[in-house]
Amino acid sequence: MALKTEEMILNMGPQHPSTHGVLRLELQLEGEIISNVIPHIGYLHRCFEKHAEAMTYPQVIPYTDRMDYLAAMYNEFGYVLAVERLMGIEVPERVEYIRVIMGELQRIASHLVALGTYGADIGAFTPFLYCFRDREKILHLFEITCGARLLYNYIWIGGVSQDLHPDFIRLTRDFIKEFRPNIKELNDLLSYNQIFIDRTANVAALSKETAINYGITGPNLRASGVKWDLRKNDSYSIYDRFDYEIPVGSGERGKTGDCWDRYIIRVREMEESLKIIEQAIEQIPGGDVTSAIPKRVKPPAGQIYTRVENPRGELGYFIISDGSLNPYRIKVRAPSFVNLSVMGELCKGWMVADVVAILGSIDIVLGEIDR
Amino acid sequence: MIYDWLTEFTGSEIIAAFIQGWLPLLFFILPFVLVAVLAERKVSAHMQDRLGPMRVGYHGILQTIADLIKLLQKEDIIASANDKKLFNFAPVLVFVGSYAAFAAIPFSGAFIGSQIELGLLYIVAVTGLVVAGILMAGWASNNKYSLLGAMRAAAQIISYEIPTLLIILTVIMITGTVNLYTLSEMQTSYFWNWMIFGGPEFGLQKFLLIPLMMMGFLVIFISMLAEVNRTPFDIPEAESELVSGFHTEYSGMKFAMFFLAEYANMFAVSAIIAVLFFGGFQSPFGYLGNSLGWEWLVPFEQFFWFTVKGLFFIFVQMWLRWTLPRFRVDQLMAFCWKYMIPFAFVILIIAGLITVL
Amino acid sequence: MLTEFGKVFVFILAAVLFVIIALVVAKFIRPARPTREKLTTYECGENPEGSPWVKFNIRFYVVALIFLIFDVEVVLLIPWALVYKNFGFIGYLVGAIFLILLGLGMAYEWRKGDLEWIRPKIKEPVITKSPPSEQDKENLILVN
Amino acid sequence: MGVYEIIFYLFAAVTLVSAVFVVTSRNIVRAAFNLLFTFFGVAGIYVLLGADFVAIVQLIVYVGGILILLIFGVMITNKITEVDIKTGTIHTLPAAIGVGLFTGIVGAVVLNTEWRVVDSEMPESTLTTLGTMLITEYVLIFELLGILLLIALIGAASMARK
Amino acid sequence: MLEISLTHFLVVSSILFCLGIYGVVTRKNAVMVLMGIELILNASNINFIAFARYGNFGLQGQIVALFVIVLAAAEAAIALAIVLNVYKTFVNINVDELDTLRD
Amino acid sequence: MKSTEEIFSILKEKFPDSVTELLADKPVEPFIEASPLEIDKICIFLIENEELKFDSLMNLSGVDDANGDKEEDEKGLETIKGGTLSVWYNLESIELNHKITLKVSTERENPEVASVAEIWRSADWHEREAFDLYGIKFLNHPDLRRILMPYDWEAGYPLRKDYKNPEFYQGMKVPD
Amino acid sequence: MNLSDQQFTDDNIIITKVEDLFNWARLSSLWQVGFGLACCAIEMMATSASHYDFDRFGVIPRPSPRQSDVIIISGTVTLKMAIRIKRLYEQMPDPKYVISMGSCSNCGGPYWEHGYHVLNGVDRVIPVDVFVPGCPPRPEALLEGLLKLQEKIRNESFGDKNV
Amino acid sequence: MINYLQRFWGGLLTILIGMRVTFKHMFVPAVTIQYPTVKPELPERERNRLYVNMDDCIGCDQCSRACPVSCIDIETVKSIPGEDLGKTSNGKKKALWVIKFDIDIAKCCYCELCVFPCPTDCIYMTDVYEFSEFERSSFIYDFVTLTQEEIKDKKKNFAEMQAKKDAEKAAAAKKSTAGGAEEKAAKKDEPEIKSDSEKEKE
Ligand code: SF4
Ligand code: SF4
Ligand code: SF4
Repeated sequence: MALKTEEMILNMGPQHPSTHGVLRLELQLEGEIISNVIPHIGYLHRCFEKHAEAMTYPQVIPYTDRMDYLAAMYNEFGYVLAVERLMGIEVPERVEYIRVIMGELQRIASHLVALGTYGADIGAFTPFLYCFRDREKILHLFEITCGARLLYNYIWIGGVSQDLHPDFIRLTRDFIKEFRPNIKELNDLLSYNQIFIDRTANVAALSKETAINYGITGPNLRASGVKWDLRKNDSYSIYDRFDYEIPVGSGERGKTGDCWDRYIIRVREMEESLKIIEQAIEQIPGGDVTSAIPKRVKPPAGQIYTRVENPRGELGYFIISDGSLNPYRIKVRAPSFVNLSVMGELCKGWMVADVVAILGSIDIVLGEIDR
Repeated sequence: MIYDWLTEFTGSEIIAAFIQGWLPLLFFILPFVLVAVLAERKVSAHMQDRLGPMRVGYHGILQTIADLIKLLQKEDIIASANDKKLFNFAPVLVFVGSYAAFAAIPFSGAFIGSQIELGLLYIVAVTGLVVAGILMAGWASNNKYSLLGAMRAAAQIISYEIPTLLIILTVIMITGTVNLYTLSEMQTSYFWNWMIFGGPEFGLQKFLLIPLMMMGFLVIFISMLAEVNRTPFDIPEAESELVSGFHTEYSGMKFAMFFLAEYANMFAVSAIIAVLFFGGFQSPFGYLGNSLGWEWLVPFEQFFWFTVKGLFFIFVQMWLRWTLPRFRVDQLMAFCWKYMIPFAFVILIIAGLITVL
Repeated sequence: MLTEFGKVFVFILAAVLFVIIALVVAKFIRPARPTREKLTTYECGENPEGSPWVKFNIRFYVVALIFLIFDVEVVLLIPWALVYKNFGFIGYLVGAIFLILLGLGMAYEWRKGDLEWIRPKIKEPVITKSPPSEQDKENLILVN
Repeated sequence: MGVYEIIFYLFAAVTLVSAVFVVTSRNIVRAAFNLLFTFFGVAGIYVLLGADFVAIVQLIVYVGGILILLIFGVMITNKITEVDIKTGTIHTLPAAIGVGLFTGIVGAVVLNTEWRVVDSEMPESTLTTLGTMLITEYVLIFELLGILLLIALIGAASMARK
Repeated sequence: MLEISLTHFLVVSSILFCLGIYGVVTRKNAVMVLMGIELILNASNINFIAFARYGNFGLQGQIVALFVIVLAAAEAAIALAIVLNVYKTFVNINVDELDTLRD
Repeated sequence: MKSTEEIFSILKEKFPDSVTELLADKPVEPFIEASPLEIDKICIFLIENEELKFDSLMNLSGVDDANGDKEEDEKGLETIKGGTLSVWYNLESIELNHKITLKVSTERENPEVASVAEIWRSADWHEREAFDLYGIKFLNHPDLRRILMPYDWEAGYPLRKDYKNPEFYQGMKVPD
Repeated sequence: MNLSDQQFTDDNIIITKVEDLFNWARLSSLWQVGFGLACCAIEMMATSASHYDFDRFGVIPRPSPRQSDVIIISGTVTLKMAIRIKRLYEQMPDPKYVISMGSCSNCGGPYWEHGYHVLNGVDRVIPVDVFVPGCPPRPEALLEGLLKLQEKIRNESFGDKNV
Repeated sequence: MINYLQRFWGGLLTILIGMRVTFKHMFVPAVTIQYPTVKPELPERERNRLYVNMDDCIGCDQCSRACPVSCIDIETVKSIPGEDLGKTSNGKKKALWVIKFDIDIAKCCYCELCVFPCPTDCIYMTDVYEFSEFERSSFIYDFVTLTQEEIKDKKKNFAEMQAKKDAEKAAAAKKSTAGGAEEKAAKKDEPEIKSDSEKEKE
């Protein structure tokens, strides 16, 4: 037999109800205690970077969608920002606003999935469905705008593909109105449930230093008590025009940076995003959205690293252009890719059940990890 | 008594007993499970703003039947690494263990499988079979998830058996009987005679007992939940960790057996709770039959009330399941040893004191 | 005359029969097409790695130990529970002492932490910033 | 040959056959699960002897408790690397012979003794009588058992701990 | 010998008893030895109850059997605890290899 | 808050020989060239120096410069001889909030770069990826295995410009 | 020999009735392997969520393939994953069905051209019953695919590959 | 001791709150769309199966060049001078016979990139999403309206024209034969082509 030692190796995934896709975790157990976790990734390696080298700049956008398919809008956002900076394009006001609105809606949608699946991992299935119910409304907003539910190819270099749908503003207002109470409901049902807190609070607390050294970003970093959000600290687009809070983990229910913090940060971020959207749809100016779209996208030779605060953290595009129509090299700094790498450290000394909780709280998207 | 009637009818006790043995199986358990599974799906669906099965028959009433027939046709896989004998035997053991409990459950004044004197203890005893069966299944599957799940299930069931036993002991002390039939007979006529309201005989004692009984009910209900592995105690089948616990490797009809056993268990525990605290088959307020003078009606009413009570507790179980997250295994154990057992203990001591004063 | 236990026995027989019939019927209907792959143990689509033997948490075992003792005590109390009333307070005392002993054991276990789940200390990940020494390339060759 | 006899022989058979498996089977876990049937059969025999409470206790304690404990013991102390755990047996043959002889002797004695059989009728409800006896004549043993169990509990737990 | 008499029970119990002894002496594995002991105890219990039933001892036989069961439980608990202990120290529990226990 | 020029000057006088040049003339972003085998020492300095404190590595990406001499075989697939592969580091100081970009180049035939995985854990997987896709060996890396491609992938490093796909992988047709 | 593996040449009325019953049972309780691959998996989740509610068709996700009837390949099948998928499929008990959801599992989808690590179509490793187009397919599209599969099952008869 | 009990009751309380929420939802009407019976009407910008209106297609190949997946496969032959292929709806002059216009809808990723560059807006996305198939091959959609004979014919014409490009006067003879060919083809053909060929006879 392969294993005569006292350790047991337990496979989680690639097919596993709660590995959020095709991640494979190799757990080394002693009793039910984890002595080591080895993530095996690449089951969804779709060769994005190779494709990017074979495409023209606009054609890459559909592929960026497919990396983090839960936050497609934001991937496009980041990519087009990079290319625009490379080419020095100024986009119209309206476009900026549209992008921000879309981005924040996407953030809410993505967090909803994260929270829902997290609930399902912990064993509460109902919140999962409530979250998806609310998410459907956001998807509808996207759908009326660009016709797709999940992968939009909406934000283009220098603009957006089409202007907002006439009803968009009204529907968004309605959505915000009916979504606020649902957040409270979610809290009643899940966030403050004693069992849920027992399961998540104090579990796998991630210290500031470790987080930074591992390059953790986004909600996970903030949960560890670092007030670091690119929308404020390295502001891009027009985020500096809105006022909103950056929720930071404070260890209300346990240690700072434990699973519960990571969870609740997302809940609060949704509220903040709602604020941003509200302000944006108040201020949004008129104007043409496709005027700045260049006929031929042909940036000068050079390299650039541009990053945005995607729902999962810092999404960076490192683009090298050789002055031709195709990018010479695109390297994506995927937040989940980096966040997942801390998994091994976090899980040590916890139990199988906790692995699920920890993984869910890190909130990964495999499409983005494997690209 | 159906039994006597059957005896005259068939002329032989054995045959009568056999028929009686099959009665609850065919005319209660199977239909009940079919309904309960559907109900579970419907209840969960409506709690989640869904509809649940809709297309198989009117509002999906035939869904579970379809499931059953489908399971009949599913290939039955015995992985080459399995211990075939035990693997095949485990479902039998589990089902028998959970079904045998029904022998002592008084469905109504007229129908009770066997008025065995030690009914309560007997039911506790046969659950031991289930534990053994689960361990067997888990071990025979030769699969990590199954084995872990089985160990968890066994540990969980046995530890929660203690509070259950203690509370049962309390009830025994107060009522002075272990016979489920007499137990239900005692709490007759009106609902304030139910144990939850301090039992039949009046006086100071009754009112002292009420809070204890409430507490006791809470404890035993939680423990029973744990014994049938329902959320929040469904760690053995925690599908987000151990794929589906000790029946991961089972397919087709054998899996169906586990399924049947689970739901049979659900009803069994609900029935026990109903008998212990809610007057078993007694109606909360007099009988139509008596008031109308139709004696024959009474047993049916009793049966009706019994089923209603059972179903109510099953509904509560479902309700909990679709509301709550799941404990972690160590928290589960801690909960048992640090909350349930001490509580049961205190209840037991105080109740004894009250009864002798 | 069939005793009550006789009926119980019959019940159990009925259950066994039912299961067997069900399984046999299924056997006549269901297909049987085993293949080598199909008969491998399921492990999330991976090849089963290592043995299914689990070095179980010793907790399970201790739980079972404690349970056994408690079980016996409760069982032993049942006859007492039925009749102690007839002996008034004395009768109660007999059982109460017994129970107190039980409680003592329980309290002892609690104090000793036998009811806790063993959990090794969670070590915070440590970050070394020591300059990596120049190292030979052999193991790098192994890597590729 | 009435029902009573049939059932008796049935239980006896179950008990003995499974017992044989227990002591001969080379696979510990199988042995443990066979023990289940032995206990069950013995419980049946108790019932036939009209000791219903003891039978129930047998089920609760042996099947529900000791058996589980044994299985846990097996699972913890054996590396289940393949489905059947082989367990070595020592000097089987002499043991077999010796035990066989012993069985013969005991059997002969049992069969040839003239047992003075008085068919004492069982009291109506064994349980209450047992309870009464526990509280009256056996009260001391009762409490002693309590202490013994307490010691066993503490001892076992502390031993498992270190 | 259709009529079930005391003898039948005694025969059964004696066979069970001997099987127990056989198990005890032949098994290497401590847990298996324990199983043998359980068999023996069961056999003795059958005797107690049988005698109580056929001799006029009222219920004393049963109560003794009850005590025996209790003792058996205690014994099993302790024994298995020891087994576990031994296992932890020697990582095998074959009784014939545990001479090291002495020194 | 320091500009790349200042940082460069600091580095230059600390590591006169291993930090080669600062390219600010290229459009968009200036970056600093360093020598591949010294990069770990430079990084230690960068993270520990009080006024730099580059506590986080945002990104690390390998690049195939494809600047060797190419030769077409029949079927028009080209193989590249000579030239360099390079690795880019994007560093940032969350505390002082400034960034730089480092670049190291190593020759294509035997690409070796000193690993920084011990300094920033985030580099660990990035380096594994660079190794997986470009075959850049990071000296002294904790475990340098393939990360995205299967562990038993024989057919070389996919993101190199002259990568040729194998015909089959475990009996499955590989698209080309 | 068992019913499902038998070939019935003469169309005996009882046999056909039984067939219909069994087909009905199979098609109306298709349990699905709880298993998602990529973007399409999200749409699959959306399909089982409240708005579209797979449960209406009797489809519930089972964590273990041993108890499931249909596997929905929802997303890009990479070479690394293909092996696992094959094993999973093998471990399902007959009768079993496969729905290929989305361009990727149909033929490699957007990645068919330069994807050096993408399997062009899952039907190269396991037999697919229904192809659902779309990238990702709308939940309705998936449901429609399911209905098509049900149609297919309805017309099966004993002795077929699947029954 | 106090917070021991507090924890218990606190837990119980939160559980009850949760139960209240779920219980309320039992009486909230379900949001489910009962798909096969009820079909939601999709927004007008819906992006699903592509459709090409061949009357307007001028075979400029823009779309297939824009497609990142290159799932559009277009082949065209030049029409010989004098052949009138009619105009597109927005008044563009057609100059090419589109003899092959396949879209492998199985590969398409519905990104809509092919729609915008089209000069005549003849390729667009419809809201048809129900077209799952049992066979993969049936996902290749062929939009060409010409028949095989015609395609061969056009090829031939074009080849001949190439061959005799230098000899200008020969072209007239070719044209008449081409007209004849058109006539032959026209017998079994869609109306618009027929109208083309008829126009030619005058
Ligand atoms: S078909 Fe499209 S949506 Fe589905 S997995 Fe492939 S790329 Fe993602
Ligand atoms: S929609 Fe996108 S993928 Fe589909 S044909 Fe048009 S361009 Fe190509
Ligand atoms: S772009 Fe429009 S006109 Fe040009 S070939 Fe495509 S469909 Fe035809």
